[in-house]
Amino acid sequence: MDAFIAQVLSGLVTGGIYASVALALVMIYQATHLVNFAQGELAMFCTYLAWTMLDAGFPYWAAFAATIALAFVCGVVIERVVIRPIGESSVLAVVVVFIGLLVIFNSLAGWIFTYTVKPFPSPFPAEPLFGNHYVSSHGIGAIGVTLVVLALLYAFFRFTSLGLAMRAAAQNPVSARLVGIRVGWTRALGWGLAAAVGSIAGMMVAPTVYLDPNMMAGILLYAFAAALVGGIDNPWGAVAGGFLVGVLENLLGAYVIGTELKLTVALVLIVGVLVIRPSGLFGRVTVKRV
Amino acid sequence: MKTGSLLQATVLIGAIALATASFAQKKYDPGATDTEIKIGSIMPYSGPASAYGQIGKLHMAYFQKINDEGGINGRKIKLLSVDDGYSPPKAVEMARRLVEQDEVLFIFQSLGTPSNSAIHKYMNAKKVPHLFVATGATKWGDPKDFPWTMGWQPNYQTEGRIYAKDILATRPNAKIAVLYQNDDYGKDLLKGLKDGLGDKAGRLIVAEATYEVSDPTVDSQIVSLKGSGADVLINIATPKFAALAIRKVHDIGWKPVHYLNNVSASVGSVLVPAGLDKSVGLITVAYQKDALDTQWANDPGMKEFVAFMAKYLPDGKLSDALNAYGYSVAQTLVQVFKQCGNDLTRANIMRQAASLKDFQLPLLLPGIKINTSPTDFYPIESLQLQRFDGKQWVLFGKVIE
Amino acid sequence: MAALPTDSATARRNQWLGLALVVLLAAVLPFFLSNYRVFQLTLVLAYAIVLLGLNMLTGYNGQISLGHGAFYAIGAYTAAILMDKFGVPYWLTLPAAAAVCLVAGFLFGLPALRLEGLYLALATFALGVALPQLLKYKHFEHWTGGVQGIVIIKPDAPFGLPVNADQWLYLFTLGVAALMFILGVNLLRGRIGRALVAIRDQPIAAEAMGVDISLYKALTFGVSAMYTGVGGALGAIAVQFVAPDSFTIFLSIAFLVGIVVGGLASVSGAIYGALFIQFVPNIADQISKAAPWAIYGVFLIACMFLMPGGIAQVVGGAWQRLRRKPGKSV
Amino acid sequence: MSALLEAGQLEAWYGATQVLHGVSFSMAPGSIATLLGANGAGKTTTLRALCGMVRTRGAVRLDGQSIAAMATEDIVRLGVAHVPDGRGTFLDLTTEENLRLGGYARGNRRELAGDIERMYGYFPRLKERRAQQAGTLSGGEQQMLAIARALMLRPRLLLLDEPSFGLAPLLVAAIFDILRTINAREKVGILLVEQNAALALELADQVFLLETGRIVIAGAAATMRDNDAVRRSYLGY
Repeated sequence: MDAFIAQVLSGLVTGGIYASVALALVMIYQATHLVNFAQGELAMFCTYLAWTMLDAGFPYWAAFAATIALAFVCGVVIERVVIRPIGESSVLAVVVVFIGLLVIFNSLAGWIFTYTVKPFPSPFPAEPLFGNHYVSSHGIGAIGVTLVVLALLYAFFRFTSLGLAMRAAAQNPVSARLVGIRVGWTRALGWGLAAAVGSIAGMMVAPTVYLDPNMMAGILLYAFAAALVGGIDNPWGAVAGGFLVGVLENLLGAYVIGTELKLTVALVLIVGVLVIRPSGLFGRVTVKRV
Repeated sequence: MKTGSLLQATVLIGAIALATASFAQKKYDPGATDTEIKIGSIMPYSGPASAYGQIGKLHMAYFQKINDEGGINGRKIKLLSVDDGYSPPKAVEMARRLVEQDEVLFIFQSLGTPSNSAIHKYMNAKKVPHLFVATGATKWGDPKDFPWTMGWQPNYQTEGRIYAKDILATRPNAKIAVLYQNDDYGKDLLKGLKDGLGDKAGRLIVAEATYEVSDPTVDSQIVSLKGSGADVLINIATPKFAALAIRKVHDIGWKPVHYLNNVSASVGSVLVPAGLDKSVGLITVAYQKDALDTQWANDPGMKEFVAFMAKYLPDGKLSDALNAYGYSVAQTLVQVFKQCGNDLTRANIMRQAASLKDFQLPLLLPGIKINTSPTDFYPIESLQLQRFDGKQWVLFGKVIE
Repeated sequence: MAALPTDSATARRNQWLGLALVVLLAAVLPFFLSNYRVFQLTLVLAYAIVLLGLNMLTGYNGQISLGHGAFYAIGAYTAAILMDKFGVPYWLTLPAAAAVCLVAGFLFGLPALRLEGLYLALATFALGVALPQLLKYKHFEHWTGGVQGIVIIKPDAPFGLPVNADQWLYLFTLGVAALMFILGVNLLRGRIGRALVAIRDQPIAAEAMGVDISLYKALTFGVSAMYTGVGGALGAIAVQFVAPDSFTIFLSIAFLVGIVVGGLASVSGAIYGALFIQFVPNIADQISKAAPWAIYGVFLIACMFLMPGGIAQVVGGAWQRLRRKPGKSV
Repeated sequence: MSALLEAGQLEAWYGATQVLHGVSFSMAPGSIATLLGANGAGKTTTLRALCGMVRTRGAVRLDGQSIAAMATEDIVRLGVAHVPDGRGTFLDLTTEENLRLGGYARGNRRELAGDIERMYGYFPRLKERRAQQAGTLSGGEQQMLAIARALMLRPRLLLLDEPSFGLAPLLVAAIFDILRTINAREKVGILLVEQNAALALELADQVFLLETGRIVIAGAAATMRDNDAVRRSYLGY
């Protein structure tokens, strides 16, 4: 029983990691209706920026805030310089550009910061909360941060006109222009916000998995799966999906099929869920009238 | 030290004798001329294993140093190091390019078991030396079937057997849990361990768990292994995962006897990230000095290495154990060249590589020597156990052959 | 896009003549190149077959696959296991690989029917990630050789032909590629090709016109996988080695890059794309050892900037202009 | 006083194909004008060209200010609301969110709630459907929503592309009634593209007849109803 609880809790912690990256994917999807494969690498790169600042002696929260700001700018610049000129010519052309960005960020990080894993500090106490042996304080803190980001994102999309405009622009850019939305800017803004959310995820993930250029490679797949299982148009769903995938994967690996095939089986289950519920567990089913 | 220098002198004399003997007749195969020796190397500069590309960068820096000092017997070393992205098909393509198009004398330190497996047969069919491959798989020391292929580092199975021997000697009733990477390297080391435990393996090993390099953490595996009630943990993981495992073992309050494989014995890239306090008591085998280990701070060999790094590879980190590794391999190759003298044929390269006798290197642990023979294609076979005391590795026991 | 089908029979005959000329040129090439180059071109041909197959699915039918490396691996392993364990001659492994992949693709395509866009991308991505793990799973190890993979023997030229093994394999691959391309072109230019495009662009209208969308989509998946499997088998024979590490997700991504850079929904694009994925990484490596991927990434983005429609579109445009210059009426 | 809208030698292209070959007309403030023409004559393109949705050349003035080279969203922000063909509804958003978006460009939050209530006053059906996804509304409801969304801008000029398309005659009549009310009450100029010429002529003050990208006849609606050519081609009697 003790081991079972430990598996579930450690699954929740890894699930929190998937959830935080999934939120960045939801953000960019809401703003552009695309899934950015380079999102994880961008977050990784921003985390290196944070590491550089911390290494230079910045206080943690100053570096934290500065990284978010830098990530935002970085996202906006990428959209303006790289994505916009490709424009709406073809989704696959944009996907190829994403792949290009992915390898560029990965390679640059390795080149500049080397591939040696680096410890990344946590803002939370080193001692586990309440002396438990299951979860570190950072694990709990990171989940808390993810939930805060989730609440902010939800409020942003639900209650602000800008959030509404962003969703509208992603769904139907032509109509969005016709109600006066500057679609170019909502997209750039979406990129900026997604990068900012991603950088928070990066800074929360790095203390758990260590900072290295391949930090996000495995996580992105799970985050992608979590976002789709939960429903990519729904931040709550994405976070729930993250936790679900994290716990499911642990329990399958520990009790059902062993560790060798846990990724495979987890993915088969996820695809199975999508076949039965194509919009995800918590996604909105879109009704179309012809 | 006395015997050491005596041996070195003997080797030197031997080398000079060989050199003078062959001065009369210069013999070359493709890639070698009076002024240059052209060799090739295949490294994963891109792709999932690009961390190892550092070895290739070190080689280039080291041969630069050799060339700056006048080369070997007046010949400069030209290293063509190419990228295969850790992909076997690309490795085949690159090997063919190096051998057929660039006409290198041989291929040196191609990296990774899958890539080397892919070119193993080709190199031997072409009779081109496939020298000091950068992988610890056991199959590289098979002079009967593959006379043109030779490894360098202690192979994984040997390492596994040493852990087995130590466990049997110190804890005959151990309950062993194994964490290993689900690939050739993990399985090879595990096989060595099981072979070493012999018929007791089935009884002593109570739990096994694998991880994939795409896994974010190994938390779940460690929790499962702890749940098996094991009191010994064999940690067969690459640096990042080894560090994750060390930290998790400590954090969940598990206190097994923890054997850490040599691949991840680096203080800088594993124990520091894991936390030095959490690493106390780890046991590993070693053959090389660790650059961040304070006990070697005044060691002449280490100082030489540090000076080399500062001059030729200033952006390389001492904490990256791959640098020290690449340095020692490059030095071994230079020794082979010295022994070859002016007979730079492929056959002679293999002959000389297979006649390294008690050769010592500045970064190898005291007492560890390189020995090869026409029937022994494993250059380094001796290792020593060491335990981490919270600050540095402390050697214990004897050098194990 | 693909060269438009011309209406007159003469033009069509000229096209076939042109194609024959290209094949002929390609066939004499190995006698002027080093064996190493011949080997590289053999891989290009194998990739070209794969890209044509992927293009049917993604370019013509609009179903995105991020996991075609899996079918490539299945084809490669089918060939390797048949040759290594059962002593089947290499040329017989191709139909086997084709059949296995056709069935595998069709079966995967059935549930994937319910998935669109991103969801299909995830499902195929998952396939691409999971397959290498299945290959090394301990209960399949007996067949697949586990992590160590399988080494296979390079075939020699038959009937005492005066060509070496590399040249022969190239010529053999060229023959297979030509056959696959002819089949593919006929398929895509006919009723089936039109149906595929209709499903991509106007699914509802296509259904109303009586196109059985489900069947077509699943079949396209199967045929696409079949092409990929044949390419994989040829690639394995050329490389003489298969291992799980040969078929990582990067291979699948390279294929997708290949069809987009080469030109979506274009037959000739498959060849340009194959040349790109074979040679551009080597160029990147020559430029920088420190960060070859960064260079590769820059190449990718630059391609999409300069040729958002792919190389085939640019070449096609240039060709049209050249033909118009002499003032001949077409 | 200058015209509300003035187009001078307006040309437009889709890719390399020229669709408008010099369209010129002008509309008085607060008036209703209608563009008639056969399919493919360039009616929809004219509306698109007016608000910068296609590549154009020529002059467009709104209350004397040139808007020819402006981006669509900037033209909208000057008070030009456009209900495009296909209605341009945001299908995944709710009815109320669609309305909120209609007032987005005005940026005045305080007036927004009041305006939404005013729209519910014109179209009570929308109030019942306020929290429903717009994609689930019936065709007529979606058309009401599209018009209401456009009115949320408090426009000077409303461009309407076939508001009667696919709707039952009763519903069409109701919608046209509302358009007339809005025009009278809010002083909004309306430029209407309509298949149903009889209905359009009844509503409009001015008529422009478009043929292959050019205006061939322009005049007051009352006189047009008696024009033989118009009657034969568009009214069918």
